[in-house]
Amino acid sequence: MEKSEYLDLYRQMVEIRILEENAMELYQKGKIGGFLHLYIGQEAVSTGLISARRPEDNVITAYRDHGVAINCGLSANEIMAELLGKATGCSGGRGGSMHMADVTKNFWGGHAVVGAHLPLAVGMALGDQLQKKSGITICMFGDGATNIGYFHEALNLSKVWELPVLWVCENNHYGMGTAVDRASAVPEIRQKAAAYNMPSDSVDGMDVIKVREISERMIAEVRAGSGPQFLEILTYRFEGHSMGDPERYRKKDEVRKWKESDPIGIYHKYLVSEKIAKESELSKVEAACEQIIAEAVQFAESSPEPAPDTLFDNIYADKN
Amino acid sequence: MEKSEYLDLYRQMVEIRILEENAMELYQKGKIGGFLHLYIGQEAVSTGLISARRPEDNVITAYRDHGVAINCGLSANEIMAELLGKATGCSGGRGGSMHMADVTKNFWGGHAVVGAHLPLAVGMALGDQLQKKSGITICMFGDGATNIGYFHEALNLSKVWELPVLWVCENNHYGMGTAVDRASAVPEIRQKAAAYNMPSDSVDGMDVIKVREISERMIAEVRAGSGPQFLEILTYRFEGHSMGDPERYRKKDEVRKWKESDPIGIYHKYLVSEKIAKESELSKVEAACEQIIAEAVQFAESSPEPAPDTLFDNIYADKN
Amino acid sequence: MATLTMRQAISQALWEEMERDEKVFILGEEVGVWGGTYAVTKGFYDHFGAERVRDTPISEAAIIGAGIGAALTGMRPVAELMTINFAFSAMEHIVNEAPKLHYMFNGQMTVPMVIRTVGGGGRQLGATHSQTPDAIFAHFPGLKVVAPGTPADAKGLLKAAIRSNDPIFFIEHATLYQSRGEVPDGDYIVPIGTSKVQREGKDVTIVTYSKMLESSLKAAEQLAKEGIEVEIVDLRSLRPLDMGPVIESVKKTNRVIVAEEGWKSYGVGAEVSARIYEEAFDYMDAPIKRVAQKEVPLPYNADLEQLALPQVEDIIAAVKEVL
Amino acid sequence: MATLTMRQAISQALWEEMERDEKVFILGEEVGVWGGTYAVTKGFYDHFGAERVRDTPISEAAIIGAGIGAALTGMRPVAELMTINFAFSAMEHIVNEAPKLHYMFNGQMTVPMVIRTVGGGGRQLGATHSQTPDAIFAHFPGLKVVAPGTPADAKGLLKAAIRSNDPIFFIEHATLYQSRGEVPDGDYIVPIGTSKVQREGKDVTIVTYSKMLESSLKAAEQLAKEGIEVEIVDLRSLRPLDMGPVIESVKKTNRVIVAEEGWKSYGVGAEVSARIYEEAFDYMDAPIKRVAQKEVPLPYNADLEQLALPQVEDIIAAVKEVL
Ligand SMILES: Cc1ncc(C[n+]2csc(CCOP(=O)(O)OP(=O)(O)O)c2C)c(N)n1
Ligand SMILES: Cc1ncc(C[n+]2csc(CCOP(=O)(O)OP(=O)(O)O)c2C)c(N)n1
Ligand SMILES: [Mg+2]
Ligand SMILES: [Mg+2]
Repeated sequence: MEKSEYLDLYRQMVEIRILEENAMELYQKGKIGGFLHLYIGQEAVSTGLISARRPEDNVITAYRDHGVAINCGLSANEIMAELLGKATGCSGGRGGSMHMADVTKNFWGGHAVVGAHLPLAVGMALGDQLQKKSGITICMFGDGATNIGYFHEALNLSKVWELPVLWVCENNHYGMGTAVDRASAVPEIRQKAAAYNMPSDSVDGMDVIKVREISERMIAEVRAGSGPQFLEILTYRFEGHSMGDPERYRKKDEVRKWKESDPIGIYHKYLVSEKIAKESELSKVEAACEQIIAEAVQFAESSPEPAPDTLFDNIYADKN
Repeated sequence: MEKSEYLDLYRQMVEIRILEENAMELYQKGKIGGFLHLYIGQEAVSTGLISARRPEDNVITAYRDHGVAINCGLSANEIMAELLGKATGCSGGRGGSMHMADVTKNFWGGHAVVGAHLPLAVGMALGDQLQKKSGITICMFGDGATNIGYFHEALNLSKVWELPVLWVCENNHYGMGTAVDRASAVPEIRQKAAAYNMPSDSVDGMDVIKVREISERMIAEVRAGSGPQFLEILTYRFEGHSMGDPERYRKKDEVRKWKESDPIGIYHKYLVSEKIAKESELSKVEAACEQIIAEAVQFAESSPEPAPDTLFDNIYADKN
Repeated sequence: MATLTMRQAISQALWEEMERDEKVFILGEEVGVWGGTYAVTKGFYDHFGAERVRDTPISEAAIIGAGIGAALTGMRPVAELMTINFAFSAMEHIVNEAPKLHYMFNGQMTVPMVIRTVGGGGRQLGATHSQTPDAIFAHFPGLKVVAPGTPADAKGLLKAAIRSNDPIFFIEHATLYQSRGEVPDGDYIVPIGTSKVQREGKDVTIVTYSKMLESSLKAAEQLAKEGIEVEIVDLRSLRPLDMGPVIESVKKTNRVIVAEEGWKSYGVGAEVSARIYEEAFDYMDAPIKRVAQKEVPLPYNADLEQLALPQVEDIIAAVKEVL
Repeated sequence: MATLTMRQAISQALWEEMERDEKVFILGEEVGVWGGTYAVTKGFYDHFGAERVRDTPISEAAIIGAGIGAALTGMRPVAELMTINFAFSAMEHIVNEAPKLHYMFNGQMTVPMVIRTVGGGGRQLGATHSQTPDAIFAHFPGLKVVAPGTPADAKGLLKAAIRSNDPIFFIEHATLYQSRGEVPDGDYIVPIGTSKVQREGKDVTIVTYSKMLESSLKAAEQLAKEGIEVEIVDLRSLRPLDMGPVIESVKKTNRVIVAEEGWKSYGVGAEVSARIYEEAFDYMDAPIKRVAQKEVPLPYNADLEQLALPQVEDIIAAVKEVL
């Protein structure tokens, strides 16, 4: 990677972190409604993963999608505006936190029903293949999602049809308040891939470089025609499942320990110790991100609400 | 096994075969309606399996259920009457071919939606466990059923809760017209058990003794508290999927070859060559079965239709 | 114009659309090698190949979900659910994914997909396999629900559905596949969301669709012998629901029957009845009668099943009651 | 008699039934350690233990399916679906298994199960998470569908549901959990399938249930100031649907509004309206008005969402229109 790319990964992670911190505040002020699932702690996962994709590769994920949106190239402005439900949001204020997308960037959302987007990923990979497009489809989901039937049907079908899908499980050790081993018969999620005869691997999701490397390899293999593959990325969310989580299911101590492996801290240290960047350069990136997000909040707050007479727009695509 | 038990297994298999042949004929005459899925070729599977259960063990299966019903101790009379939709049928003529049951014998049906009964089996095992009953639950399903989400959710949950279930896949190589490897990412179905950390085994389903032996072992282990286990039984259906199957998906030759491994023929030879029974004894069993089924047809044909004024009975269990 | 069965008409529409537009493809259980459980896609696999006529595992959610995904990328999938009873196994994708994406993402995504499925009772398939729950799918904005009653409409509506940019739930009726009728050749299109007067009359209006159109036509013939002139309006689509021709007819006859095969409660007749009163209250000379399935899971026994299903005689009786 | 929130009333009913009958147990997502997503089962896990308060994986079909299975063996499961939107992921088991088994096997099997779930919009959860599709569940004979509107009814109906031998789909409303009311202590039972007059009046009848009962009561108070006396009939159960009190009220007022939160088309109002005309045609002085959700997937934006949801003002306006 070029130095600029290293720095850009850092920028993305920091931008996500600050975006999320601001979102939390805006939620507490009542400016964001609905459910809000933060990506704090998991920034290295999608940053490493998506930085390895080509623009023509589809990305689709669950409701914990703000970070993924940043990584796919959406602006903080349109993300923040979406969080505030404004007309300038990436989904015009209709989608909210859980439903961010920008189809022009091959970012297909943001889906709120656990596991239900996995069959969609199968179809997207199929559609591209039938149209002889070179993109692969990267489908992200949580550990909890691997217990629902959609997961099973989607993985099986992707293999039976040998489609170019990279299945990516973000194992953050909990589905809401349920620890992985209380919900899944196999604690190591990648073991499930064996039931679909699918190559699999796993990686430390707190280390963006490791995530990047393994993603590069697997994406290349899938693109080369390996059929679907399965990647488990081990990570942790530092905040509650969504806002208002009583967090009775885990010890403060456990959270504290994981926070010692802050993916941004780890990467920061790496960049400095490997002499890729100086402290001062990283500070500059951080300041720039603060600036971007401050402007995004400003942009979102001053953006107009969707006009009431647009309520019935886009229910159907047919004009008549 | 005592000699009488050996002979009884033979009786069950022959009784199923003759029952099915008669059902086929009655269907062609228009006396049986709906879908009719025959068990011809698969008799050794449920005969071996269910002969190893205790009366308190639950059995639940899919729509290919006539044989299972015989093995669970239902009379040919009430099965045949059910096929003809008569009031004397085991389900009072409401269920038909796909919905045979006798709860007093812990035979819980006969379920027509592929895979949908698997979650029920989880609950039955749980219910028995919570009530400190000693029975285990034996759940049978086809190879095709292992691709639907219900399979995944049920197997996972049964393992997470360590419930006493024996999962039994009757792999007859096709789900309707779809060969196993055209529908399943893994051709050997038992591989799927690995994704649930579940002990598994497989057995030749044309050999009733082998099926019996492996079933005895696995049922005993499940009863002893091993948690759920998975058994794949390899078999073949000699007739079409249901009546009116054009059978474009398999070669006549393939069918012919499999018919050389007729489970009744194999067992017949075994009994004679091992000197467990004489030809004449087996002939007597066969004649008795012919008799039983002839009487069953007679019984069914002469039984009354359900009274019209019973149409609204049993929609709800509450009296008000 | 040729006389075709409903099966042939549907098959023809599919075939012609696949010839016309290579983005159209089929996926579902037994659509390929088997030739379609109801033989609608017989010959398709050999002609169009395994790429475009795709047999699937028994995975209803994945069938519809994959259809949605392919549609998002620009394909025009025709996803087949072997029967409407298996739609429950793909419910999330039918009512909560396909119809919501276009709106929720502010028009960025479109789902030009047809879900073909087969409903109806009367074949002794038992309670889980005999349903006509069409109304519940029509409850969801974003989805279009179509259910033709004649071969010509089946062809014209299916073509319109395949060319539509919206997700369409297309309900065929198993016991109509053998019914015959004149079907226009070639590019015959029936716009989705248009009801049609299938028989003119002045005494009573029967509002109906799908299988019950056939029964209503039979009832009308018998009633005609007694001098009662029935007008029959075929809804053809349940969403969008075109009440125009219904209201027009009602204003003429002032008496209405709604005939449907599904259960009465919370069924199609409820909505149609409510709408008629909303739009033509002053024209009603007698309360609307709903002819529908009795509120019971359909039994296997043939006599009981027929007792539960709405019959031609039930329609006749209802007509006489409102006169 | 104590004043409780709806949440407390439901929690109390569950708690008391679990104390009373050890066959009652709970299963669902986050019902245990978390204490229930809506805190209804807070404290249950510690008190009743992991055996009877069972956290499950995210496997809606298995949750309901396992509930059915346990019920078959004699247990009385209360299976929780975190929201009604996830019922689509268990649709087969809710509408095609639980309600059919008793009939299909001729009474051999019974399914004494309660499915508790939470519906309703108004919390900016977006199109897939904000639905009130209650009507579609009420379409299926064999199932009972209950949706209380007051804390007392919530307690009494939930107790009745747990003691019933039939599968019951019990719909709570997320924005009613904080509503307060008098709740009888101890064994208070409200029979399932009984509508109730919640306010008496002589000018107009509002038929409603669940959240819209609250809105209707508010509308009635405002209307009372203008001298309009509204009678409110709360359905409480959608199946069985008790039309008795509705018809009685209609015969008195001769004017009717049906208010529901879900979409209008093929909704609860359609059935209620159709039934009223069937049973009291001659008493109707004006066409029935349905107040319901606009036919659009609910948007995230708060203003747009409220624009789509039926408001107190909509009820008031409708009442004035029928007068
Ligand atoms: C089908 C379905 N069931 C339940 C929910 C409620 N729910 C939302 S997120 C969640 C936990 C998901 O956990 P996981 O997949 O591990 O993702 P994470 O939140 O950890 O990123 C649950 C149960 C849902 N949205 N969809
Ligand atoms: C959910 C669902 N989808 C489709 C069907 C139609 N169907 C009935 S049997 C069958 C094949 C099942 O194959 P398998 O599980 O291998 O059982 P077998 O018939 O071979 O015994 C199909 C697709 C169904 N009953 N249920
Ligand atoms: Mg997780
Ligand atoms: Mg099979």
